[in-house]
Amino acid sequence: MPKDGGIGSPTLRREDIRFLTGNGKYTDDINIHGQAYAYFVRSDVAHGTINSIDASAAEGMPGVAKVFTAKDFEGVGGVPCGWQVTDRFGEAMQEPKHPVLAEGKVRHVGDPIAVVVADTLEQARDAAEALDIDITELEPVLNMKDALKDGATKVHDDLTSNLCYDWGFVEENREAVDEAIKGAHHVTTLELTNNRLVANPMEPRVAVGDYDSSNDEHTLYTTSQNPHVIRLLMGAFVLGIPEHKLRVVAPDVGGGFGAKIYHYAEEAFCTFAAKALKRPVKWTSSRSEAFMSDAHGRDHVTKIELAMDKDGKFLALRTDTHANMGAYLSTFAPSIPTWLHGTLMAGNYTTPLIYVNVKAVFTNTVPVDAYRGAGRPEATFQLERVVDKAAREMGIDPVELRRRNFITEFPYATPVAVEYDTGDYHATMDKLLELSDHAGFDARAAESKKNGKLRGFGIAHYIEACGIAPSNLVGQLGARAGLYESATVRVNATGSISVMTGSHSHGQGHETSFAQVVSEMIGIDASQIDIVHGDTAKSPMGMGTYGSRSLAVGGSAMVRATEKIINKAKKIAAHLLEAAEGDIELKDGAFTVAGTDKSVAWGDVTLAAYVPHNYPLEDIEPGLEETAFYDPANFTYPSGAYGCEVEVDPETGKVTVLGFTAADDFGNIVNPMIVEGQVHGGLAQGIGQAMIENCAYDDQGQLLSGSYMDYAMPRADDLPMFTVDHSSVTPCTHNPLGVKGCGEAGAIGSPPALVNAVIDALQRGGHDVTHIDMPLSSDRVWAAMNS
Amino acid sequence: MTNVTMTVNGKSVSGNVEGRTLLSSFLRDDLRLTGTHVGCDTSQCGACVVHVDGLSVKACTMLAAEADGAEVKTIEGMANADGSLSVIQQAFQDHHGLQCGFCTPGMVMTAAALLKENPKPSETEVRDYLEGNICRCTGYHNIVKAIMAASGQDVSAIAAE
Amino acid sequence: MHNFEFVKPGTVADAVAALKGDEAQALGGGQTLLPTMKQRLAAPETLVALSGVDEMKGICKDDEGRLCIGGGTTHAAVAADGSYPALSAMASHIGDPAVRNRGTIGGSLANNDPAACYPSAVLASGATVTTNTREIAADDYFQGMFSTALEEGEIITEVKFPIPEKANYQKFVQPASRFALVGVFVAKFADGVRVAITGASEEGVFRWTEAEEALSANFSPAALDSLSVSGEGMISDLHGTGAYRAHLIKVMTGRAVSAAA
Amino acid sequence: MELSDSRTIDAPREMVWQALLDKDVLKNAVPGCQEMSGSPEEGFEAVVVQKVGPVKATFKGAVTLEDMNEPESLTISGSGKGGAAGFAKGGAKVRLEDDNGQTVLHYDVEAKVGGKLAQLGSRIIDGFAKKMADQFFTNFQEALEGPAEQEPDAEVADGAETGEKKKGWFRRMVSS
Repeated sequence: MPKDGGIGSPTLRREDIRFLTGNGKYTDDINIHGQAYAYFVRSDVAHGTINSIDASAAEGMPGVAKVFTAKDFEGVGGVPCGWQVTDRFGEAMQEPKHPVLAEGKVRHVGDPIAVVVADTLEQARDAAEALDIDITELEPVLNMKDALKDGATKVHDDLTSNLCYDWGFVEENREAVDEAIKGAHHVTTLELTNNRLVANPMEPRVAVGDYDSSNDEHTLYTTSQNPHVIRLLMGAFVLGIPEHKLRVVAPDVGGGFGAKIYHYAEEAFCTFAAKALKRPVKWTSSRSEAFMSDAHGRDHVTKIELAMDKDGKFLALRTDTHANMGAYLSTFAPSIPTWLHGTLMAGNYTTPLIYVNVKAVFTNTVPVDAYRGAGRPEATFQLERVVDKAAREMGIDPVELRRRNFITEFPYATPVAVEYDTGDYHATMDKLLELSDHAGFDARAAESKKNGKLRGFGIAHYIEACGIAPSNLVGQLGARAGLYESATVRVNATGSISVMTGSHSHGQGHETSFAQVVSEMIGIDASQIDIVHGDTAKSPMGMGTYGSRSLAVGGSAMVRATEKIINKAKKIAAHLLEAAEGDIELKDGAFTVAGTDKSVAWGDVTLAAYVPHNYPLEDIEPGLEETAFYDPANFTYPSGAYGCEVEVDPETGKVTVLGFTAADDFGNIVNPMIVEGQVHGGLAQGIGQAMIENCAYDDQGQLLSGSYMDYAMPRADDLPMFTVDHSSVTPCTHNPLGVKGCGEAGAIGSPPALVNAVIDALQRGGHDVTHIDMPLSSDRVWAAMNS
Repeated sequence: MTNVTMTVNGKSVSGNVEGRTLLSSFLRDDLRLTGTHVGCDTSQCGACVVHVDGLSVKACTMLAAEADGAEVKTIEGMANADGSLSVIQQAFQDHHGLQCGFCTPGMVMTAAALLKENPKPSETEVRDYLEGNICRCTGYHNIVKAIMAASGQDVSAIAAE
Repeated sequence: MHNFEFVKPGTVADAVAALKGDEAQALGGGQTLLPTMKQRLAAPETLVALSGVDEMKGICKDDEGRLCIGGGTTHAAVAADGSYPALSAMASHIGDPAVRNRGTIGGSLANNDPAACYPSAVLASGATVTTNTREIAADDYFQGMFSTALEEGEIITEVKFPIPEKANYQKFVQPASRFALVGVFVAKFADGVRVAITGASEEGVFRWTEAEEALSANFSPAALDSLSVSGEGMISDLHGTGAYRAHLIKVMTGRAVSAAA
Repeated sequence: MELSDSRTIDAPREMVWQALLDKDVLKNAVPGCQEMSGSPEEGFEAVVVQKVGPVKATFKGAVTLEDMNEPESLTISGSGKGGAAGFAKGGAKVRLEDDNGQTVLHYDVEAKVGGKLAQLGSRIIDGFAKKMADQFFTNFQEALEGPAEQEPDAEVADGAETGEKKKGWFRRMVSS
């Protein structure tokens, strides 16, 4: 049993108290005296030329401070992209400018054209209606394959085509893969779409810009997963503000799921306008605005081919993917279909030859970027769907086919450039079959049949690369920044501790779990430890929270900083105890001389550090504060087996999820309660994607699913109770905590499991249906059954 | 501008509002009770649920003027008199029924309304009652569990843990 | 939203008078109107709240045994009533609990959203819509998507429902909005069966007369076997084609008949 | 939304053609049209108020007549900006066939909306557009023939105006 409050204990979350009493401080709760309100006027056409903007009537309306257009941003940089992809011919990707406000052309519904700033939001909206904007509509570019045809309308006139890049991975394997597929005993082919999604954190984005002219200091309060990254991108690339004059604060943030990683135009705007107007400027997104201005997720169209020998041994895998970038490159967009997708195509299997081709395409739609899982769900979905289809075609049980091809020896170098350090895929599969009562499924299916329903069971096994960091690796892969994490541990004189981390918590409970780690290491009560995050003025440089990296990278930095603290404290203790430093042991918050009962309490040591009357000043500086930057050697590789049991109503096509079991290997666990919560949330998003969520445009590029009236969010009655397990543990070999990350797993493993389950149900019901594109909404399932 | 007077969390308050002022704006902007959140504009997400005269309503879809003379309760008024968490709030913490916390005020207010109507709801009844409250973080598992626990039911048999 | 003058009369007469002004609009529970106004898709100059009109609230039975529901009665109150079980069951699944505490029967009927639940109950029950000036039979009241027989400024004060021998409402929900993708209300009276469909047609709520004839002769799901509904004129959107909606009409009608009590 | 239909109008083809170019006929035919100015050659400017359920939007825009092939075919297109609501645009390809002194009017209508109307109202756009198209050609027909017998047009708001223009006002006007 873990000790109460230490690593492994399901400690209740300390942040809950403020959230449960209405005392959370979210960005929209921040109001600065004298603030003005910004209202963004956005394009309602997908593609068009801006002929003129007449703001004269609007400028004169009550309360209006100023109407901003692209003209006001001459000399200001575009919103930058943080990742460069080199195509398969060695050329750099095409990278269009992404202006803060549209320059000359609008390129998606929602593209900001002008901003009205006024004393109240309603005044700004009134004036916005008085703007006279003349736009000539152009043919929109929507279908990715059409967009690449010769003579297609271009989204960006200054680029040579709508192709961002044509990426091959691993290019050297291309011919060998083609040969292997040609000569194989059997090839299973599947064409599928990974549907476009909207992340929809429940808190819409907000930005409040403030400017202090007395010392030329800017402050931006924003709903961000990584305030330091925003400071870097906005300060250095957009507005030209040196970092020491720019503070970015991300206070309580109401969920992110990827959509709050990126630097957005609205953040740059509010920061810029606050200085221009010499008053604070606030922008709060409405939900309908969020649908057309938050980066979207997924949107891949793929053809995948899996070649096997007669025993079902995987010989080669080839994929051809079109990935939608939208109208501009969002911060990490180019990396999603490439390095976060292509590198995962081996999955859990020993397939020796893999070739991944990805064509990233510009279209007149909202930019697409990482959404929970980012690239890895797309990889897992294709692979686990094609494996399932292959099992049916080969007449091999889907569990058995997977087992025949599992990687069993570690470390394992895949043919797609990554090395899995640990894992035990049979163990998670065993756990899944046990917990989901797989053996009893046939009896349950028979029972459903009696009631006129079709029951199905679907399995998926996933692998993901988490702990997004290794700077030398991601640098080779095109990242324009290092992705280490930092932590400062500041021990106060009386022994309490503030840990400043560059990770950000927006639901993940870092304030609790990070404190558990430090508490365990030092042996003092967790209530003595505060975790401080989300403010560039308080924490050292940080890279933020995404890619399930917080504990594996940010937590490791904190461990390293705490180790430095302990080392120094031991020196002080050795002095106080008049013992050799090597003899000092730290246990339960006290320093003891090994083999004696001589001891000094943590608080006495920390006091000595700050009240150095009896202190080896010649050997050590006073004070007890240490910073560490941690850059891991590799990604971490969580994996797991997921099982979904569904019932299909053959009369209506309605799918009901009866049960969902997740058996994960996350390595070591710091707080199992939080880990389970992360999996639950991921499952809901994955099930949502597979069953009801869909971001849809019409043939004019109008956003049809632009509110909760048409974008189906999973509700409580759409979901069952989940069964989750994380008892299969193969600790990560290269970080001090042995942790792997758990934030995205649920969203990665669940879509293929659900689709496999529905296909299973339909086939058991005698329907010759081999694939349905997500979401498996009632009408689509019914249509598939009746086609 | 109209003058409105109402009792909010037991205290009488009044203010001048425009016709169009929503109850959610009055609470957040005038009274600085920012625990009531606004997460959508189509009355679907439920982050803004408060109680008006004992009934749950979406504060973003009710005019402040319509609440004139009413008894309003918000998340800020849900803790016990001594400041400790109420049974429902405590159950949310105990069962990890919240993550980012943004939907949480609405969830707690809806849960309170449910338990008043139906002191021992089944899992299905809880899920049905939460139809107008969207959570993007928890997958609802632990919210449902928390509400059932708050009703005094034994939730130890519910999967996971 | 645009600003407006807010008035809250205490009587039907005062409300009618207040609605005489230019661009005046009645406000029931506001569960549709307020979100619309927030989007600036409507901008009345005067909003006449009906919530203060007590004479429009409440539920009782008249001499003919009809259930009389005041136009300002909330969905929650109808759900709790129970004297017309199928109607209460239907009301208990409109929107969500918070919406049901504000939304009113009069507001829903005046709006006549093509996917709203209430119109199907009113039409299938052969209810009478009473306004400040007249009584309108259900068959005359609904005039296509969002269109009704109401004149400008006319207020629904009461709806009178004959209580059928058996009735049931089946709603197949649109997964996002939770409105009816297809909703079917079946009501069996001594002199025949009425079937009203919501959610499906571009014309709004309608009676499925073939099913009514078949079910009047034989009130069982089997009576529908030989019938089919055409997808022509049915709503086709992200959530279902016209053909799918047409198919659901038959399935849901059968289920409503099976469940009718 | 796309819709193809035809209707037989009890008037000679030349008169129907003339009516299609007439500003007042167009004004009366376009549902909710409040103002119409301009000419067939230069194009028309129009103000149209549309109400769908709780939504009420005023569209300001242009109506143009193109591809004119007298007296056989033309394209009527219109587009309007509805402020916060977004925009609407539509067109009808009209073909006139002579049928023993009557005229068969064939039309292929296309309608599109953008902005909030599309974002929030996708489920009702098609149905509404069809209704508008139908109403346009019904109003047009009535301008030539007088109102259909069965039911009075509930949508015509101004009583006085309709009184004057009863019984195929355009036909009477051009024949007098």
